[in-house]
This record gives sequence, C-alpha cells and structure tokens, in this order.
Amino acid sequence: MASIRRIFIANRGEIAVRIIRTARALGIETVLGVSAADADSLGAKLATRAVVLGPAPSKDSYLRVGTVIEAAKGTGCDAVHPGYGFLSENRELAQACADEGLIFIGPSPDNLTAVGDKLTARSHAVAAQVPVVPGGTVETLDDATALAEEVGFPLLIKAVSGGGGKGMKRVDDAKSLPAQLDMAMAEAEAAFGDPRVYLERFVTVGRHVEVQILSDGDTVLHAGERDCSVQRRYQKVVEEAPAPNLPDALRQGLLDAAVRYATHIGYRSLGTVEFLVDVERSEFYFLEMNARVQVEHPVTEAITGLDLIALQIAIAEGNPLPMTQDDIHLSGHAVECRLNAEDIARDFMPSPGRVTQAWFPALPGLRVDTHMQPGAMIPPYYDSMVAKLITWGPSRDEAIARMLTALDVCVLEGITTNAPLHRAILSDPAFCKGGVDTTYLGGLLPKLGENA
Amino acid sequence: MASIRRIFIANRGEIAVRIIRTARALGIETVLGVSAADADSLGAKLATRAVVLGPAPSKDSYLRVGTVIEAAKGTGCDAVHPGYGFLSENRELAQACADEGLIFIGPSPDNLTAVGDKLTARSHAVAAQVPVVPGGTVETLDDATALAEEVGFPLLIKAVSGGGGKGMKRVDDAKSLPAQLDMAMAEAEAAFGDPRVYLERFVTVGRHVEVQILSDGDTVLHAGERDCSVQRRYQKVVEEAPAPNLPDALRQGLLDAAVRYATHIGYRSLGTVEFLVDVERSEFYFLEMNARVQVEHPVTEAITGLDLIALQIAIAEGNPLPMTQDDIHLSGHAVECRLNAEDIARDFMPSPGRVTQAWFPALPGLRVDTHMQPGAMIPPYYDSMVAKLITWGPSRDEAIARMLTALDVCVLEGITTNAPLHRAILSDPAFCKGGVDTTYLGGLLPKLGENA
Amino acid sequence: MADLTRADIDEILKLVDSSDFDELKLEMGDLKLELRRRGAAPVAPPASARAPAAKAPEAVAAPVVASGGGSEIPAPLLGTFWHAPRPGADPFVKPGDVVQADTVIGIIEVMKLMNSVEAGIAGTVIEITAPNGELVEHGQCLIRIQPA
Amino acid sequence: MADLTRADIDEILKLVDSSDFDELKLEMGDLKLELRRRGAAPVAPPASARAPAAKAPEAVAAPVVASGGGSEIPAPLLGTFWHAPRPGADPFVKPGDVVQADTVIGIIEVMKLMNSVEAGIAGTVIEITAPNGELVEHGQCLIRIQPA
Repeated sequence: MASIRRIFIANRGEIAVRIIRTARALGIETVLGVSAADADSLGAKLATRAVVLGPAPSKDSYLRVGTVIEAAKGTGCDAVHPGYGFLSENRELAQACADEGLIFIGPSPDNLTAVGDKLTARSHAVAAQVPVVPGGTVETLDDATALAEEVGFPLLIKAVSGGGGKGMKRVDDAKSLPAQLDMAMAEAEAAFGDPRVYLERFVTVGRHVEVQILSDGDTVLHAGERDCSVQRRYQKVVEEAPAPNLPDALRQGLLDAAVRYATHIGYRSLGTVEFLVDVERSEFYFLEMNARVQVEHPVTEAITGLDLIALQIAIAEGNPLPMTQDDIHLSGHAVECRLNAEDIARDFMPSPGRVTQAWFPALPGLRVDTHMQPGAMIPPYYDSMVAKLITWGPSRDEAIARMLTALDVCVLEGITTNAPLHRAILSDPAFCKGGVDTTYLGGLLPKLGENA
Repeated sequence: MASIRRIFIANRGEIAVRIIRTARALGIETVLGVSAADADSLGAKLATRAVVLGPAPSKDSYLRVGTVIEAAKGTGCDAVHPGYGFLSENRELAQACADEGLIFIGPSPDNLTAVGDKLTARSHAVAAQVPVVPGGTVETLDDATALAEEVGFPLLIKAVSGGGGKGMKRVDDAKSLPAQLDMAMAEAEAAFGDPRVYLERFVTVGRHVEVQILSDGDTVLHAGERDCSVQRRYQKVVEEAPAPNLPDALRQGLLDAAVRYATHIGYRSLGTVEFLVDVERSEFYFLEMNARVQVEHPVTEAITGLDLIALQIAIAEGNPLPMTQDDIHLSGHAVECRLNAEDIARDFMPSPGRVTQAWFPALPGLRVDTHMQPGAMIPPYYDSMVAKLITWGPSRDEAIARMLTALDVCVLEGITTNAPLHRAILSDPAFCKGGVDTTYLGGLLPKLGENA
Repeated sequence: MADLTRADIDEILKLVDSSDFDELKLEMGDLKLELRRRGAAPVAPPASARAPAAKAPEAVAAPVVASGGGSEIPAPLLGTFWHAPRPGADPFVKPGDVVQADTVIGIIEVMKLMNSVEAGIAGTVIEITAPNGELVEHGQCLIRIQPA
Repeated sequence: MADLTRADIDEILKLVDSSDFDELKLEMGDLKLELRRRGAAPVAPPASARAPAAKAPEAVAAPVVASGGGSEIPAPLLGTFWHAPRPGADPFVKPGDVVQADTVIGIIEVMKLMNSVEAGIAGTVIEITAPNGELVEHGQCLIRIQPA
C-alpha cells in the first residue's frame, strides 16, 4: 500500500483539469506535462507545477513515453495518471512506470496486453463465455470471401490495431469486398503499422451500451451501464446513464458479462466493457474493453455519487475497494453532451481559436467539465472537445430538460461550437423517446440541414 | 397578466449575474445598469445590453431612482429587478415604476411602506399577533430611562430608519444610557436623516432565524427557514437551511408567524421575515421583514429545488403561484459561505484588486454564485462579497464536508479572501454540533488569532 | 515627415504613461508606433458593452486621441439627449459652429428634469454624434469638437 | 531619416522596461521594432509555470532581447541536463568560452539516451543557466551566449 503524494498527469484539456480537481480534494500535488502549445492552458495554471514536454505536435510531446517518465521522475512524482487517449492504454508506459518505481494509475501491463489487441480481447471474451459478433481475422481475399459467406452481409472490416472507429469499412455485398479489403489493409498498415484486419457481421440496428467496471484485482464491481449510441462517424456525441428502454434481462446480462470478462482477465483498475446490443434479436456482443477512464465517466458519477478518479487512485495505491456491489445505488438519470469546437454548418470543420467568454453557471443538476476560461486558446493540434455538459435529473425527461436549459444559459464565445447539434438532438422526439441506435445521428443530420 | 420580455437590472455583482442566469433560462432579455467602475464586469458582459448609469460612487449611479427609470425606459425594458441592497426596498423606485408603466419585480409601494420603517413593521407584528421584543420608541432621555426600567438591561438602541445592523448600540447598564443615546441619535440623523431611535431588550443568547415567504397576493406560502446566526458585526457570514437543532414546535411557530405577518400586510412577492430566537426561553421575536430577495436565498433553493428568482418574476407578471404549501418539499441540508475580499489577518480590511485566477469546478452538491473570472476587477467602491459558495448534502454533516472540500479545491487568486475564516468555522466543533447563536463568531475570532 | 527624435519618443512614453490609456497606436507618414499597457484587458468587450469609463474633457483634449479626430464630449449623466431646447426649435449647435467652453451644446432629460450640457472646451464642432431624443449613457460621446 | 542608433534602442528599452507597458511596436521607414515583455500573457502565470514557448536560436540571436543580455539557448527537448560528458569530466563549456554554432554545450538525457545539444549560434558564453544533473523543460534556457 503506497500513499501517492504527487501525480504526474500525462494529458491535457478537460481531463487534466478533472484529475487536478480530485487531486486537490485529496490533498495530492500534481505536475502537468504540457506541450508548448498548452503552456498557458487552465490545467497548467491549476497544477502545482507544469513542465513543457516538447513542441505542439502530440508525437513530440504527449506521445513520448521516455519524456513522460523523465519528467515524472525529474519533478519528484510518485505516480502517473495518463487520462484518456494519448498514452492511456500504452503498455510501454505502464511497463516503464513499473520499471522506474512509479505507480501507473491504470491497469497492469498484462491487462493492457489482454485488451489492447482486438483479436486477443475477442479470444478472452470467447473464453469468458461473453458473446462476440460472428467474424474473424483474414489475411487474404480468399480467407475473406470464405468468412464473409459464413458471417453474411453487410459486414465490417476493422484494423486489428485500430480503435475509436478509425480504419473501419462497411461492406454491403460480395462484389465490393476485394476493393474494400485492399483499402482497409493499406490504411491499417499506414495508420497503425499493422496491416492485419478482421471481418465481422454488421449489426444494422445496434445500440452502443457499455458497462463501467471497478476492480481492485480481487473484487470486480460494476457501476451500471452507459448508452453511447448517439455517434457521428463512430465518435460519441451524447451519452447517458442508465441506458433507456433496455429490457431488464438484457441489462442484467450485459452487467454480468462485463464483470465476467474483467474477472476472467484479472483486471485491476477502472475499465469499461463495450457491447453492441442487437435490438432486433435481443442479444448483445462484446466489442472491446477500454482500460482507462472514459470521456463519459461523469454520467456514471452523476447516478452513483461515486468519484471514479478518486477510486482509480485508491486502487492504484493498493487499497481494496471500499464498497460491495450492494453499496452502489443508481439514482435518477444523467446525460452528457460533448461540446466541440466545430462548425456543424460546414461539415463539422474544427474551429480552433481564442475564447472570448466562457460562463458555465451552477444550474441545478448541471456539471461542466472544461478547460475553457475567457482568453483560453484552442490550439489546432488536438481534438476539438472544449467542454462536457452533464445534467442529472430524477427522471430522464428532467435530465434532458435541464440540458436544454444549460445549452440556453451557458456562454462560450469566440469560437463556433456544435451546441446547435445538441439542441437538435435533445429536442428530437426520437431521442426523447429513448433507445436510439447507432444509425440515429446519421439520419438526423440531413434533417438539420433542411431546417437550417 | 403581463409577460415580461426585457428586464432592467438595477444592481451589480453576483446578484446581477444570478438574475441574468434565470432570465436567460426563461428567454427574457436583460439590460444591466452599471456604474463606470463596473462597465467591464461579468454582468455587463452577460447581459443582452449594459448601460452606464453614472460614475463609480453608488449615490451617483446605483442609487439614482430617476436615472434607473430613464435608463429602463430608454432601453425598452418592461420591468425592473432591483436585486438586494441599493434601491431594492426603495418605495420611490417602486412607485416610479408604477407611474411609468414598468413592472417592479418586488412588492407594491404599500408593502414597502408597511415594512420599511422599523416601528411601522413592529406595529404590524403586534397586530398580526406575532411576538416582538419588549421595547419601544424614545424621543428624550426621560422616555429612554423609563422604558429601560421596563425592558431591563442589556438593551439595544436602534435607528428607526436603520437596517443591516447599522447604527445599533448595546447598552449594558443605566449609567451608560445617556451617552449612548446621544450618540445613537446623532448617528441616526447623520446616516439616515432621521434621528428617531428605539430601545429593545437585548436577547443575550439568540439565534437569527428567518422564514422565506412566497406570495402572489392571494396565497401566502413559506419555503422553510434559514439560520443566519453566524454573524460578524451584524453581517451574516455563514447561512444554512434548515435551522439545525430547532425544536419542532418552535420551528412550526416561526413558520406560522411569518405567514401570518405576510398575510396581515397583504404582501405580494418574495420576502423574508426575520426572527430572533431566544434559545433559553424557547421563544421567538419578530425582527423585521425584508421585502426583496436575500443574499442567502440559494440555501432555500438547494433544499426545495425552487428557482426563487423565476417565481419572483412570475408573481410580478401577475401569475398565481403554481403550487400549494404541500408541494414544497424540503430535502437535505444546505450551507452558504460568503466569500469576501477581505483580510481576516488585518482586521477584515477590504482587499480590492484584480483577480488573476478564478476557478469554481462543478463539485458534487456545490453551487457557486459569483461575478468573478480571471481578470475581473474588484472595485473599492462597493461591498466586498466576491462569491457565494453553497453546498447541499443529504445531511448537514455532508453539506459541511462538501463545503470544506470546495474551499480546498476552488481557486481565487490575486486578492485576499476570508476563506480561512470559513475553514475555521466549518471545522469548529461548536458550529458542527449545530445551533450556535449570534455571539458565536465574535467568540471564535480571538481563538483564530491565537492559532495563526 | 517622420523626423521623430529620441526625445520625442521619450515625451510620448511619459505622456501615455501618465494617461488613462491602455493602448497607443501612432502612425505618422511611414512611422508607426504601437504600445499596449501591461495587463490591458485580454478579452474583447461584447458588442453590447460600450466603451468603458468616461474621459474627462481635459484628458480627452490631449493630443493623443484613439481615433476619429477631434475631442469627444461625453455625456455627464444618463438620460435622453435633446439637440434643441424644444421640439421644432433650432439645435443648440451644428457642425462648423465655433463654441466656447461654456457654450450649451444640448440638454439631457432625466425624469422631466432638463440638464444643460456645456462643451467644456473651445473649438469647432465636427459632428453631432448622439441622435436627438434618444438615450445616452453616462460617458457616451455626444459631439466631437476640433479644439481651437 | 530613421537614424536611430543601437544606443537609442538601448535607451528606449530601459525606458519601456521601467514603464508599465507590455508591448511596443515601432516602425520607422525600414526600421521595425517589436517588443513584448516576457510573460505578457493576459493572466499572470502561476509561479510554477515557466516562460512559455521555446525561441528558435536564430530568433534569439536578434539584437533586441527582453532582459539579461545575450541570447538564451533553449533546451530542444525535456530531460536531465548534463554539463559534462561524464561525472568528473570537464564541462563542455564554461563562461568566457568562445563557441561556434556547432559546438556541443551539454547533454540532455532521456531514458538513458544521451542527446548532445549544440550552441546554435557563435559567440561567447556568458552564463550556464541550467544546473547540472537537473530536469530541464522543453524550451527552458540552458546557457546564455553573447553573439559574436
């Protein structure tokens, strides 16, 4: 059991600020490693200390394992929090931390190996009796043609080393398979240095539902599920908890499967098991396990009252979980909107720039996680998320109504954001009914154009 | 029934921002009248429009009835919100609004007359069978000596036209009565242009408890009580709701008396009836009625879920209250700390200046009402309150624990604040036990010095 | 032509330092000088907010003026600005008029009270900036005068 | 025409340094002078944050330098800075040494990898700013050189 006194945060933006918030509450010091472009960011100002890792491009700063380790050691940190994205699921960082006597606030290198490669992760699912989408790896067109007959069309080609929707291709018929396969393998090679791909059935009416896992290595608990079906090009836009209109048996099946999976691989830390829910067949399939805190963790915090970052730190210190499954009570409903600096009227073009005003008042049930302040600069080098608005309500309708109020009341000026998209989604009868699938947003977008 | 479309806000600071928040949620435009010193304040930036009323001194800007009316009309407003302090209980403003066809978001001129003068207010209490502290007006030393014998020592001398503790004197024995009376009358004349004073019994162990009233003129409801006993020189420092450790019969007596008082004077709007609770005798006495929204209204909002400003606007529009007494449910406990720009180590000297950092993240149960942002200027002309931290918790202990966390996590740099005083109060066993009286803080302060 | 000497720049700096300005941009022929004071507001004011504080006439009359040319005569108080003593009458002043410091240039009405406004500076009226019969804020420019 | 001398600029610098201004831009004919006070960010950075971005050596070599004298040679990457090739050895450079642009002035170690750092500019070493064996950030000043 090691008590952490100073955390090196190897991340940026709102999650750096989020981690600092909990560290301050726990009395833990923070050192934030920033790129030169983020030297004046809110996180850099709030951290006990900030150090410049390198120039703006991520590959020269946020993605450098050696630099992060060197900076953490050189500033006297005893732990490293990787946030999400960047190096958060990088086995090399976790291993280097172990080698250098730093506590990695995340799972073990072995855990990362178990879930890092889609194929390995899938084989663990099969072993843990967690259902997977029919499919498999292919190396040649012949392989692919044979498997496609078994799986059926439409199907998806995914990069084995991919993630976050990158490198996915949908194939609707046998005719287009050869060309798409070629392209997918070439892209996978270019993007991940690994040409391996696999094919799987494309579930046409599917919901993205994921389960929050908490494990101290002995006890594996879940903190309910989240529905993240509102996606654009595989990027989540709106998330909520619990998943609305999910039959109880299906929900329980998901929760049990997630715990089974995490238990099977001996997982220890926060993590999320993602599923595709086949609404038509009332079935679900394992997608992947994310071995880090998720962007959308606040909706779970809102309905459970837990501080997931505090728990993640406590687990990393070697503490046993301070609760049992029965101590985790779900109450009410929470929705999260990802506010991005992008122009929905111009095909979601990113709109970096200088923020002139940022005002997120304390409305009832509203939580805002953001690194925005008047004068903040949104550099063009990183993702365009500038704030997460999270509303809680005793019912789903009230959580939605509060989000609509928050979108009207909050002010973020100087840049263009996707707030109009969130207004449209939260006012849309289909979304308000609850339980849309992952094709929903793609269908809503053309309608927005008509009304605009 | 008139629907308000544009409100003129005749105030500044956090309450201007608070009113803008609700106006934005209701889709109502706002025009903020500012002094030249506040032209760059957050409220001026957030309002639909801001107009400069006059130079920095309040008497040349915020306190000018004619200027406010002219500005409200000239900017096409249909209503005036006076906030608290300044002109909020000024009969002349309410009357001028009525004359000029502007809706005054507050009570009628007659209501203001009924409660504006301490003696009139007291006589209404007597008529409404609401207990008052033994005492009465005096004009000469002979009057005073005679009354003092009846009331007993210690006693208080108060200015008839005073308020907020200004011009109060405590007299402990007959010997010091003549000198104190002279001084009180001279000060009252100088401060309020009215030398009249009255004497009343000084209740040595008293708690300041007040009841929130909501009335549409027909239905008079209460929204529970607040305990504001933590005071320094008659200025509230920490407030909470409900009042802790108050016997049920006493609490019910207070609530009933407040409703009786408001009903008796035909009150219509938000208002607060203040009482002194004599703990030793289990009795309470009417102090005064405040015919405006109070600084500490958020603790009531936190335990009731009501938006008092929205209700105040709806009443002013002529709408009947949308609820009955049974619809107002009190849940949990809330505490408010007034963060002032003052240096407790230097006898609470105000410390105006430029704020370099202001960060109030969305902690669970925390609400912050503030006009602070990085770069905000705190001018030396007005009161020193820079933010109100309000925490809610399912229990009083949890509300207090959350406030202590908030004090650790939030950042307000560039100026000196009284945050250390709040930490000391909220960590003090006597306060945590609940039910301190108005002498409490005066007794705590010397101990702080010893520890420092 | 830009034959500014070191001494001139010296003088300008001192002048600006002792003034109320946060920013100075000076262009003279091919000479261009920009200065910004430390801690000048980082955030541009929203369109709704007007120019900040009032400038006292004597300060405004200084040779360094932000823009436009001439001195701005600010409203001494908020109210309705009237160009003429009563509807239909001739305006107090019009562009081209020569005024003295005590010449009345308009009236500001507050709650039926008429407050006459004097020029505060001698010179020639360049422009009547604030419209007739409309609200002017405290400190808002009423007219512009080319100092004599 | 703009016959401002270096001495004049020196003088102006001192003047501005002692004033309240953060930024100065001066253009006179083909002369162009821009100055920004270090850390002129809208909100004062906390004590923990270092001076922002790196300055490329060629920019640093410009005659106008905010303070201190000489050009600051910034760390090209984060790591542990070593004055000498190994413990006990003579340092690569010491104050008074004359260096060329390609003279090695120190080593930055990152995870056992030794990266040699070159001066980037010819001149005389004024000061070794970063201590031996301690962490330097990207962009942090390592040594100062008076350009030749």
